[in-house]
Amino acid sequence: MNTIRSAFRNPPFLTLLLVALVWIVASFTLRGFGAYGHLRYLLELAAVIGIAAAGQTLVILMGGIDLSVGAVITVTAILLPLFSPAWDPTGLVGIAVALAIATGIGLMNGAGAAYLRVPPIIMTLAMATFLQGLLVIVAGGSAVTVSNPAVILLGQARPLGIPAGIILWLVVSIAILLLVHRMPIGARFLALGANPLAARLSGVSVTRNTLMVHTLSGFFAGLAGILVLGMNRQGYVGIGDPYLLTSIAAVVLGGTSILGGRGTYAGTIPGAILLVTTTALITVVNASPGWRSIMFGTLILALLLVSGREARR
Amino acid sequence: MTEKRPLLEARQVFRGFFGNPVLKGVDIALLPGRVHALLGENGAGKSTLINLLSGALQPDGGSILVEGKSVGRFSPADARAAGIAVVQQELSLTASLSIAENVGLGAFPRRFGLIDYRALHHGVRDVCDMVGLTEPLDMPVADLALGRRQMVEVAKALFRKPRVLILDEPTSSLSAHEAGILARLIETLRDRGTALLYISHRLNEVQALCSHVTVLKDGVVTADQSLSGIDGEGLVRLMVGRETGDLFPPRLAAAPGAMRIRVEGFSAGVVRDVGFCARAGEIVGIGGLVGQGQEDLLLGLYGAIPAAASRAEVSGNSGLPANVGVANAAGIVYVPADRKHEGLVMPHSIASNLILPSLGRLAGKGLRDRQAENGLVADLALRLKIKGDTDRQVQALSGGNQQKVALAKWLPLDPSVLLLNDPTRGVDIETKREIYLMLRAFAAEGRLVILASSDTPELVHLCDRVVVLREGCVAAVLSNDEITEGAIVGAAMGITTTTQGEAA
Amino acid sequence: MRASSPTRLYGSIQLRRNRGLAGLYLVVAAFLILYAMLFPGILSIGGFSKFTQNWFPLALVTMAQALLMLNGGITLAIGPLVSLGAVIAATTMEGALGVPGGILTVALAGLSIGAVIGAIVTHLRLPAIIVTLAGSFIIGGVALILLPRPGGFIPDWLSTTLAGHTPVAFVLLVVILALWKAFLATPLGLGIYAAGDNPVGAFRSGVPVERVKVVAFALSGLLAALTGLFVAAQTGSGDPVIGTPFTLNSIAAAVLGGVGFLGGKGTMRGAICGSLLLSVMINVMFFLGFPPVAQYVAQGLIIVGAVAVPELLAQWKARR
Amino acid sequence: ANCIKGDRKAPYTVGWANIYSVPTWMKQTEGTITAEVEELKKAGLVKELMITDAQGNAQTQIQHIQSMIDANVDAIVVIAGSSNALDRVISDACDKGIAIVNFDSLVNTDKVTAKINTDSNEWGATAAKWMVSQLGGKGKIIIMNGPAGISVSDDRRKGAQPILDANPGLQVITETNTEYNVAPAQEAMTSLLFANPEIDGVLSLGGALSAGSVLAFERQGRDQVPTTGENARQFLELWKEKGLKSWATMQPNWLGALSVYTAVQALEGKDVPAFVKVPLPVIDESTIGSYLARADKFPADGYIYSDYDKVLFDKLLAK
Ligand SMILES: Nc1ncnc2c1ncn2[C@@H]1O[C@H](COP(=O)(O)OP(=O)(O)OP(=O)(O)O)[C@@H](O)[C@H]1O
Ligand SMILES: Nc1ncnc2c1ncn2[C@@H]1O[C@H](COP(=O)(O)OP(=O)(O)OP(=O)(O)O)[C@@H](O)[C@H]1O
Ligand SMILES: [Mg+2]
Ligand SMILES: [Mg+2]
Repeated sequence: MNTIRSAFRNPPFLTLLLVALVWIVASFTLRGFGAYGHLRYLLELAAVIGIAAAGQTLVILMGGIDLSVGAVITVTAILLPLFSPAWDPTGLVGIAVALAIATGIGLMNGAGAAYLRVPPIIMTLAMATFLQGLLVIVAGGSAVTVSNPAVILLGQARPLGIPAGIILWLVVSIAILLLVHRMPIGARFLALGANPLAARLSGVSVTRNTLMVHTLSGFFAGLAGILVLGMNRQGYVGIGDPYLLTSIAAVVLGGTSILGGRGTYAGTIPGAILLVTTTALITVVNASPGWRSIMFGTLILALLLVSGREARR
Repeated sequence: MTEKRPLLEARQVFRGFFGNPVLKGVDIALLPGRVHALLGENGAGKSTLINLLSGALQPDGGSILVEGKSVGRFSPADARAAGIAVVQQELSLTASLSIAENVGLGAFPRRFGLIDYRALHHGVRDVCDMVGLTEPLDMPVADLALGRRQMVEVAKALFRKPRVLILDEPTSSLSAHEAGILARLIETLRDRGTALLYISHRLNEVQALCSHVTVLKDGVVTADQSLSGIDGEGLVRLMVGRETGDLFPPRLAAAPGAMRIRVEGFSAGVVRDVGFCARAGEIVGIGGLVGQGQEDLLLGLYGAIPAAASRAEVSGNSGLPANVGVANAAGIVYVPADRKHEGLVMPHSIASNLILPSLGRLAGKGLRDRQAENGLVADLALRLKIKGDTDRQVQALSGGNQQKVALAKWLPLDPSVLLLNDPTRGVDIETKREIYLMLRAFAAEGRLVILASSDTPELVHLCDRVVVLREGCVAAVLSNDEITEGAIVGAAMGITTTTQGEAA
Repeated sequence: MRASSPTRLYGSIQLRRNRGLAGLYLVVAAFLILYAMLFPGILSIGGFSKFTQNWFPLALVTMAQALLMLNGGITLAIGPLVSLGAVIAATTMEGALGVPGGILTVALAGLSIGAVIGAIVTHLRLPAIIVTLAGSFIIGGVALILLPRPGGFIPDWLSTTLAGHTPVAFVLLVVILALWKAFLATPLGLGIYAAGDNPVGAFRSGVPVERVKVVAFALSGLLAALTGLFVAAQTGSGDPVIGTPFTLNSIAAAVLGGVGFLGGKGTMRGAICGSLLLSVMINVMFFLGFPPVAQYVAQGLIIVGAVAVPELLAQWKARR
Repeated sequence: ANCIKGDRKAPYTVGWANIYSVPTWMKQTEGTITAEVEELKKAGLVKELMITDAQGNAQTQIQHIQSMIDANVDAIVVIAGSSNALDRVISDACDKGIAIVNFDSLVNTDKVTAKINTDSNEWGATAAKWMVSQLGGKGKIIIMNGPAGISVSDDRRKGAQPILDANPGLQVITETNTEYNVAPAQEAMTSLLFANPEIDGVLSLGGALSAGSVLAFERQGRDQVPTTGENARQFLELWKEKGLKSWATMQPNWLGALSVYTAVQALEGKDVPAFVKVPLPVIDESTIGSYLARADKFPADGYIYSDYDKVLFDKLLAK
């Protein structure tokens, strides 16, 4: 009895329950929704949000917020083809370079936040602005198509019928869950998020962990960028934009406190699925754009009521 | 004395949190012109009771009566209207607002709907004079040291011209001087017919000020009686419910070991050009009025704020630790005074707080070792008598138990130097005794304990040496027989000139 | 430096609030001077009017955002609220209601939407950021239904009055700031700070914390909707998506002005300065002839710099 | 011509008030503008090009145009961030005798030197007609629109409506609104594919939308259906690769070059038409080859626009 009650107080579990509920109801009422292929597709879409939100979860847990996620995704998707040399038949070099760039951007965010003491929200916002400038130079400059085999494989392959993107998300999820719950660094992030001063006086290095968390966020945004590039076979300016707010929304819908210090990636996972599901539901409803927007907002609010209560502070 | 009608009463009040009963049918009656003491160990429910009396919480059962009339739903604003004011244990100030605005908050004088700053100024000036707050009234509270903020809190209560004044551990962060001002204030108010409720873990204050006592234990009243004819020991007996030994453990012959700290020309924060040294096995006290650089001295030695020294040798390394990580690695640990903001991660569990400093040490191959961690937590809880489930949030613990957690988390590091900043602030007498015993044991094990304290008797009875700071400089270094309350307070206030400067 | 005379208390408290803003003031002043050197026309009535008109909407939404951030909240619904305000203005003024009716409708819509969002956040204890995100979709949807494509009607005289060659917008800003000061001098207004900084303490001191929060959201909604009204007047019509960029810009300006996220930290004057910096920066970069790439890079640098430089200076001072 | 007052002399300063320079279409358009300016510089007609980027914010664009007025440029070329937000500042500029040429996304006011655009209504109507003829006037179609609340997307949709009304056999199952981008279009279309087992045609009113739709069909293993579209390189390549039945038109990027050219012509005292209607170039089975042959010169996520030269410009302005 007690375990059941505590499960219902557990935001990740609640969010998961909600996803299941929405899927079951929608499958019975909407044609085509419950098809295996459709649900699999929803998961594939959720994978991009989920991976982008992996870094976002860490940053939010540590009390910050990363507004450069969208820009990093775009930059990775745009730059990857440029850095995929023809002599590399696997395409891994291009991926490595693109990930290195994304990670580097994250590191720079971290350096700004740690050394210049710029609040993460401002640092990452400024970074997003820089990257826009970079895109003005890069975009439309040269004729490049994605011929990187590894990226195409990631976007299109379905080993055992499971899209590669979902597998990648699974791997990322395990890594992040391990990091948050089974590694010392996860506990340090949480402590810093809840009370940076007390954590610092307990020997937790603010500098090192700030650098780390933003670097990770950059890395995962880059990974999401590669996946989204593979899925669309073409990068374009603006490809990452939708993932900024959705990555934050997925985190919060998963019950993680936007103020930091409390939450888990286990909630972000169903949070991401919930978001794509809602979008898909709204797409198939035949209504005017205004009404669709209203329905989307109302649904988010309703879902939030169930899953995202802020605990009394 | 004629029989007076109680101004404020609680009758058979019940209150619990998340199903745990804290108060189980408590009665208390506050009479005008009487200072009423409310005693009980940490977590007995004292603060909860006053929250009920002041409308900050609603009772689950029972009733609150003002002048004999039962009030229904009672909000803090209603309580103010009824003349009830509280000096909270947890400060209720807004850091970015000025002293004047903080004092007036919730009770502003108005003119045409606007705050009447002129009237506010007069009113606040008066109460600030009463409590000896000489800071400019436009100063943001953020700029004040903890003790001064506490005085603002008192001024804030006085500003409401209360007929009932409730003080929840008002002296826990006050210096002796400020505590004296407060004591005289309480007497004045009592003589004017105010009903006062006084909560403190410092029993000498209770004895000096109060004439009646209510003792809470496990949510029920175990004593409600006059204090006349009861001496200090009787008071302790009343509170603890049994015979107790001395508060302070007996002093052993000091056997100082190797040099652990030697600094010269040390500056950090407001501390300027200080020199002193301390050896293993010693308890070295840092005394002085509140805010004379005690904290900066400890933080500087801990690598937490920028510090410089012309010569420094700390824990076997030459030079000051560059940051907290280096300090910890050298076996130096720090327990802050403000446990809520600096000592503990309040929303996290007791267990996570306890293992935070040892996370890295316990992890094997990069992954945390849950078993080892659980073992460690259980062991620490046992050793420090931290009761209950360690998965609870640490903010649900009472002050004393929080303090134990803040101290206990360092033990797995086997520290060689403990920097303690007012470790017994707001801690009940039993826990205090436990902490004192621990400090003695630390010293006996060959560790160095540096103890900054605002509680002068603590310095007198525990320390082998006391460094008294005044305006960031060493005003006196007292050792052995020189350590008396008079000498410490005198040096702190710059009155007497004891053996000056010369580092022992 | 004791505030000895009672009449001075208010003044000296206000003076103290400038602390920590000196750096920002300097940066803003430097930019303004640079701008005046590049374009002396700013010193004429016409130039000044146009410049302040273009700054005005950002200043207003920044106030709307800062108001909530000071109270420990945040809103992502600013942009759609601006759009909705513009749309309501452009659809009502033509009808029987006329201009006064239109203005009233916009104000009421802003106030009530803000209050509803505030009530949801406060009483249901939901995180403001995501409630306002959901709210932004709903409000944006309503704007699209009311006016599916740019259009509507704003009487010419209104446009000319508010956004002609006279500094009416600046005067309005001064009036709004004065009203804000007056509001801050009420117990409820100060309650915004208190409830943002230390909600439990404020509650125990008798501040009606929940009411304060709802009022903060309502006022923020009002300001955003009025911004929409102004934008509609400035552009002579309504546009259902015109407000979108204001959401992020309002946050950027407020944070640039030193307003923190956790509530109680910062000042409205700082936030206004932040918005002024963002606005004047655009003009200065134009007159310096920056190409778009440099515009982006410079913008990023100025935003980081305005926050980092004072911080670094303070650190450097502390080490001395 | 409109707005022009006699006292401006060559070489001129031209302001290009861009609404958002980051999207590839804009980048390419800017490319045609700078190329044209280079030409005009050689001819001694232009001395400087000032470029601003409002980052998608109509309010900022107003501020930029105001600054251009303050800086007293001779001509302003502008894509409006909102179809009427700029009206007042633009008429201010016109009053100052600045040549204002507005293209692509148009303003409401007529106080401009020239407006240059293709006809969005015609865009939608022609696309719908093609769809009717492809499907023989009978079948189930999905309409893909650009973002809601934007005039261009609204106009294209409006243009299609009369044709749809005239052909009741063509049943519109559902519509979508997404950004003019591949990923959101693909996402939306995929959901619709699951919900609708029978789809006979996709009336896509934007280039990237079509590419997204084709990709969605492909990834779900559905047979491709007749799809309308634009000259987005990715779509044209998919068209060839998948052997689609398609039709495409375009909003030529050289509208930018034409606008600069028009402004300078007007400043030089030529009388330019107040509205230059650029005919929609059509890409079909017969012409797609010639477009793809030039694909290498265009960015992968860009648009392959038709050729242009001074002769074409003069012809357009002569009308
Ligand atoms: N919250 C704070 N308040 C005051 N000073 C601070 C604060 N945080 C950091 N500092 C200052 O910044 C310096 C570096 O702090 P930080 O917490 O980054 O150290 P660290 O991460 O432990 O050290 P390192 O990066 O060398 O491992 C400290 O020495 C201190 O002076
Ligand atoms: N908001 C709360 N939520 C949960 N438990 C609480 C809360 N407030 C108090 N408690 C619990 O109620 C009990 C009584 O707390 P209270 O603060 O009244 O003790 P106290 O007698 O004032 O102790 P101290 O001397 O340490 O101040 C404690 O066990 C505490 O854990
Ligand atoms: Mg450091
Ligand atoms: Mg208490």
